[in-house]
Amino acid sequence: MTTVTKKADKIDRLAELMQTTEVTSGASLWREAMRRLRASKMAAIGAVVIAAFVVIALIGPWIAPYAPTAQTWRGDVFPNRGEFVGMRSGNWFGLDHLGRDVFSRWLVGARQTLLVGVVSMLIGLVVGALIGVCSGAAATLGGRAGQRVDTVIMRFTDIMLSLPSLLLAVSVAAVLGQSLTTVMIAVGVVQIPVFARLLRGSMLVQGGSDYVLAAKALGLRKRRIVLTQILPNSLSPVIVQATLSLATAIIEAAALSYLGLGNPDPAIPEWGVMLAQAQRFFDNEPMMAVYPAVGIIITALGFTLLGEAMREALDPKLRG
Amino acid sequence: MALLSVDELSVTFTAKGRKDSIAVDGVSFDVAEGQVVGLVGESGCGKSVTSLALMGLLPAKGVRIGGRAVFDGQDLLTMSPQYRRDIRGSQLAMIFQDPLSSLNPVVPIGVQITEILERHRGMKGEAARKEAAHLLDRVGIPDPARRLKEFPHQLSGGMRQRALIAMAVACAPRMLIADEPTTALDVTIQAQILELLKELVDQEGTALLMITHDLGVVAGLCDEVNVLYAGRAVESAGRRDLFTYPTHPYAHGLLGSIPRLDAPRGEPLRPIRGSINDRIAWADGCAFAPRCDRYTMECLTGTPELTEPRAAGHQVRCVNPVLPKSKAEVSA
Amino acid sequence: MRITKSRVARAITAAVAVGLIATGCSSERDADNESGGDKDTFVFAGAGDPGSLDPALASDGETFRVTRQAFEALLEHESGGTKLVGGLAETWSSNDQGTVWTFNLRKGVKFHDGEAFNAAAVCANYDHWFNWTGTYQSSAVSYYWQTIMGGFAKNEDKEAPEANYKSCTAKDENTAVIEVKKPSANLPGGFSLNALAIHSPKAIEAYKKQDASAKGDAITYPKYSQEAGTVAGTGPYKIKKWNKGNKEVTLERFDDYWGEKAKIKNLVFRTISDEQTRRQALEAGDIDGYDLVAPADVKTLEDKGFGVPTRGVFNLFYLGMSQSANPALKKKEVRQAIAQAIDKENLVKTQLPEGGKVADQFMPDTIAGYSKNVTKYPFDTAAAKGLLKKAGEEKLKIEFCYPTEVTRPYMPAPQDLFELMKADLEKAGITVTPKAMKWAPDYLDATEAGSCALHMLGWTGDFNDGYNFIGTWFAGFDKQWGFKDQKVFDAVNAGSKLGKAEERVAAYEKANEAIMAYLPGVPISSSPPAIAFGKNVNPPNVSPLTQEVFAEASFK
Amino acid sequence: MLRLVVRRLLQLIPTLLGLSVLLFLWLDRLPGGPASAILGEKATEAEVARINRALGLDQPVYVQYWRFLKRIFELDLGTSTQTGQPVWDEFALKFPATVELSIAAILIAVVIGIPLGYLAAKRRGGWIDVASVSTSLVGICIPVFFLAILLRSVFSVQLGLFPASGRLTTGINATEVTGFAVLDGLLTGELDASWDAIWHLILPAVALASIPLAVIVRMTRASVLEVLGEDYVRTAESKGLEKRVVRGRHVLRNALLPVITAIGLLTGSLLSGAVLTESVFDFGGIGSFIRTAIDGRDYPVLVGFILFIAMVYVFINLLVDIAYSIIDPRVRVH
Repeated sequence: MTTVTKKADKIDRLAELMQTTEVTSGASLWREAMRRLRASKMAAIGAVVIAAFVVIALIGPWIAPYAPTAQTWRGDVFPNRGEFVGMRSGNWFGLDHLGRDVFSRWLVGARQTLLVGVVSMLIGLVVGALIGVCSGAAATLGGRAGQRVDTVIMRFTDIMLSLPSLLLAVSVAAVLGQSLTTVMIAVGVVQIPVFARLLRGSMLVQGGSDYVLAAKALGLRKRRIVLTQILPNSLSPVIVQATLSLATAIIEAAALSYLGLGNPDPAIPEWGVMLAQAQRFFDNEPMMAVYPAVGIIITALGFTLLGEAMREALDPKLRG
Repeated sequence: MALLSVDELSVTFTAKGRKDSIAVDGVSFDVAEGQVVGLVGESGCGKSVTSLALMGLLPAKGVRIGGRAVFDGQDLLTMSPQYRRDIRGSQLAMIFQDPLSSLNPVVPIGVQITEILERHRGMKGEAARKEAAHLLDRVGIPDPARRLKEFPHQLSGGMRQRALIAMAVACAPRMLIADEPTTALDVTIQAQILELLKELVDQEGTALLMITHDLGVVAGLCDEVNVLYAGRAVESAGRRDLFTYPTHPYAHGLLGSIPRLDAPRGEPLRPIRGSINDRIAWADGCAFAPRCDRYTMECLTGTPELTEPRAAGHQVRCVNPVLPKSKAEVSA
Repeated sequence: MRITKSRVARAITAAVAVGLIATGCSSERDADNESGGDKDTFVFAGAGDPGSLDPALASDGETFRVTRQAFEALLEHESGGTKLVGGLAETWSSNDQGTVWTFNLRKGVKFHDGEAFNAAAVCANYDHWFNWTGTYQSSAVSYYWQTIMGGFAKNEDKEAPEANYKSCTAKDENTAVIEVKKPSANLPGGFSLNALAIHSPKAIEAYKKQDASAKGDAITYPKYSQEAGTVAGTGPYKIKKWNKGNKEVTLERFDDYWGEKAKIKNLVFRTISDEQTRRQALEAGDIDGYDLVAPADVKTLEDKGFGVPTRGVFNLFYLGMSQSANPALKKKEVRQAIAQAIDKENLVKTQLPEGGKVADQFMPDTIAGYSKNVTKYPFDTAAAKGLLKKAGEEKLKIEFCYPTEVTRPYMPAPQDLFELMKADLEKAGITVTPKAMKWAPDYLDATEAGSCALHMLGWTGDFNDGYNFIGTWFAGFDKQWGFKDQKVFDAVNAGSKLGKAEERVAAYEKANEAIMAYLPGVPISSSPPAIAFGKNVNPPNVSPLTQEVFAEASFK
Repeated sequence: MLRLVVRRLLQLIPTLLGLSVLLFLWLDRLPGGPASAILGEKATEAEVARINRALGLDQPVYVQYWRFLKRIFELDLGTSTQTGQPVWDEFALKFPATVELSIAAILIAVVIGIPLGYLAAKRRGGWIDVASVSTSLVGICIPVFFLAILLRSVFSVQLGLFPASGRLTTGINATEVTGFAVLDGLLTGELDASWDAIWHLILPAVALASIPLAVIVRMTRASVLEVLGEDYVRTAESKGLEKRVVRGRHVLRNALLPVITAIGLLTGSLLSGAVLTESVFDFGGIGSFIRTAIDGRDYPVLVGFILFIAMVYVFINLLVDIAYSIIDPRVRVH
């Protein structure tokens, strides 16, 4: 009886002691990544910025004091004499060259900007991913012919990449004529090769990995291998890229507007368009350009920060 | 008087947001001129960290080092970085585990050797090149002149390791630290490399600290052996003593877990159960206790002391060591 | 300021690259900068590259701005005005039908290449143009010849207009007679076009050896028109160098000029396409003047002490209506409603350059033929609503096209103008669907084809003849407007049949009244394109036709 | 080496063919034509029709394509419909400006970016790291044209330190040899001219450099971090080498490999940037030219340009590979 109790509390004591030393084995890559992500300041800042932006984008139109198109103070500004109205009570960001309330336009513009960013990113992502998957799959499982296909596709994505993205966008816009959708498509198209290459790349890596070989050895059907094995494991870099693309999309859109290819409809102000229009009066009324510019920069920064943080978190090499 | 005497060396990794993890927890041992000392233990027991600590190659940030390591009258752990740079490679050299990754892929072998000669022996140009060639020749690399111009990826595994050794001995150091020098190589090469090391030690009277998990290597090479477990020496003794009378249950287990020809047929191998991860902190008791089939309540009360239950100079850190039956009966 | 500038500049630059070069040039730099007084190079920035050095091949202002300094036509406009005066011809006359034009030429005029100017030279030019073949017959190349004189001796394209030019004869050394088949409203104004300026006969011979057409599938301008050397006129400056890389045409004073010699030795025309950049270049002292000043900058520049003389107005900005694109526009009430809905005053007051005027007919008031008693359609939103109700179009929904990425002399910032008008129309209860298009070709194609219900366009006159305005729109059925109204067409063409310019004036006034009675579209404003000059410049007389003669300019 | 070059050039041919087909399909979709672009307000349908006939644009695409191919084999890219000059001449005229600008930008980016990236990695988490990383992030996020406008109005208008436009002060005597203003000056000994050119280059180059700089800083940082963890660096340390040697020979030399590739891939983004900076500073390079070409439906120029870019791209990657094989022996052997 004594021996029993002895043995028992021996075990208990042992167990208890073993709790104290941490067991450092078997934390999965994802869990590790998430831990690192939560630790990183970059990610935190990025997330906050994005959150703020999204909130503004969502509620902006409702809290905007005036209609973005109302030329309420049309008589007060004289662009042809370089006379503007800066900050004043009621018009916190002043008036634009058509006597509209810049603050209201800025609030409403946030939503448009977000919209442009997200949609064009999605265009790039979806199309790019499709291409990427095709050639990735072809390369990993398609055998000789597959690799042919793959090289052809990649050659063209190469060329697309080599073309100045902006000119690509401009020429797309030239074909489609001016509209909001044009901007989205033009910007999206530029992203396509990026996603395609990326996804293909990581699929090739995965394709070479042991578990895929194993799956092949087990004689799984190719489609299943791609869908169930390779793809899920290739996604993380794509997610990172998507975040980063949101930033580039917003900037590219601004550039397009500067080149006069922005969304033409004045009813829906968009930061890029606002900036492009305001820069004409930069020396008379710089602030008019600064508000949208700052909006763009901060937002883009937010997405970039988060994206970079995610990349670092997922890439053990960059750990230190 | 020992050339290197390590005393209560401890290394703790401190990452913010995580618990400190103790890699080396008070290791002590001496190495005398011309002596070969082994640090043995399964991976994760802190032997490599010990070597890096001695070389001063641990990152400055996130690491806490305690204890002393006196090399030739100087404490390696506290000496000035510049002075350390001076003796590194010249008096105290190291051979690393994986020869491929340990050589710079984009720099010719020759340069990687001559740079040491330039640094420590003030040799230049042709002279340095000659010496380098001679070194390669000495470690048994054929056609050294050609090899000098080649890049690591152009050499075979064995040759790479030889090249590394050539670098280590380039300045005839007084002490060599070899960290698993053979694990990356296949058996026949292993033997050659070990042979080479032995020669060097014998010829130059160089002290050698041999870090390995391979008892075979130890048996073949070492005079003194320290068995490490979870960052502490659990048993240290002369080679012969250790192999004939392994006294700490862990050491006993280690030896028990390698097949022996002289064992009676049909007798099973006795592997140690569990892994190094199931352990408790030395502070609380014997870290090995969880895997030990001899442990008692006493094992769980504070760090066991080093004792010499069997013979002078044969130190064991265990409250109930493995002793020959006869004595056991006596004590009982 | 300049001194400090060059010193800091030196400091900065020295930091960036090899110091020894720095000293070498920065001293040079001081030389240009500080000695503004004896500066002998005048740099003027235009918005686009010239197309050729031969005005006969050109149809755009940027080209003429350059060639006008080197080439002169038989007739010219008075400096800073729109009145026709003698150019290379001291006096001129025509028969009553206006088919035979006699020019008494100026004596003692020399071409840049030393040739003497005489009647033979004049005819050499006109015959050369008349006998053009191949690509030269494309209207992209010989636009103005074709508008003024019709087609060629042998038209190669059946669609080319039939020739109106008959002959040119040198009655004597100094008398040239040019005959045309039918009277034309484009005469005598046409004789003043720089496109029909007189070149040295020697040069003409050289031209003939070269052809415009080239292999490949585009019009290649002949070599002579692309590099200085061959072309030779009689103007106060001669063209010295065309550096296409730096987008600069350099001209040099012509010392044997018959009239008053140019005051500044070298004249350089540079291309700076972006209007901000043009202004900043002037402010930074890169250039001594530039054209097409953004309205917003006029006051800013004046305040900083730059010279911004105001030109007389000679263009027209209008809101076009294509009745074919939206049948509602066939109703006069609707057209009138639109006309009254728009607050022209505000546009002129806030958007258009200083000196802009509200227009009440399709012709600026600087042109003979402008009528004081046309029907007026004052701004009145309420009235507009009423008219729409009357027409049963309260729910009028209409497409409004506007161009992007363009500024025209009459239309500084199209999108702004559009947004203001849109707001006005919406106040009157009209739903506007905006349609933005690239100026060229999308917008131009669309408006021409009459597929834009509402659109903004304008016109800058070539010379002082009413027909040059109203004739371009209302001489007959035109898809852009998409209406047939014989009354209007006849009224407009009445004038053009008359040989003598003076006689036409009355006819044009009638025409204007007829047009505004019908109201095919809404004339909005006439505004002068602003032009700016450096602080140390005595600018030339600015011209409503943007025909500045830089020989008049000088440094203070 | 030679084989590599030849192989690449051969690869180019099918690419270009495929590309040109796509191009023509694309051009076919482009609404409007050069005609009205040429004529402006003055265009009438009849005129437009006549010009299109003159340009052979009335024929079906495949005919045009065939003619195009034939010309290509004579290395003739046709004639610009905007300027009426051979496309080659136009390129010869405009490219130097852009190349000069891009090189300047890349230089700035490399000279500042690599050391900065290295420091950032060395002092990971230190203020240099934070500062350089965050500035480089901002560098990516600020719209190039806005940056350019800022620079211009601050440095040339407010402070009057730099010229606001162009490549050379007008009236400065500069003889043209290569078209590269800076180089010409040096060749002809007109040092003040090339000085003047540099002076004009600085602002646009800085504006254009913002993105490459950011990319290079972050690339360098990342790959230095990676290399610092490598065994061979530890080995080098264990040999007691001086810091200088360890840094140069063992860290940087390995760390720069990916950076070089990155620089190669920057060509595209550089040209995009060029379109914007050139139009802000009126630098008269290919970027702004191509933009007007698209607006003006200048087909020959567009086709020529895209083919040209494809070649440039291949060429640059060739350079990258060569550079690679010089630095990295592992590439050299196979």
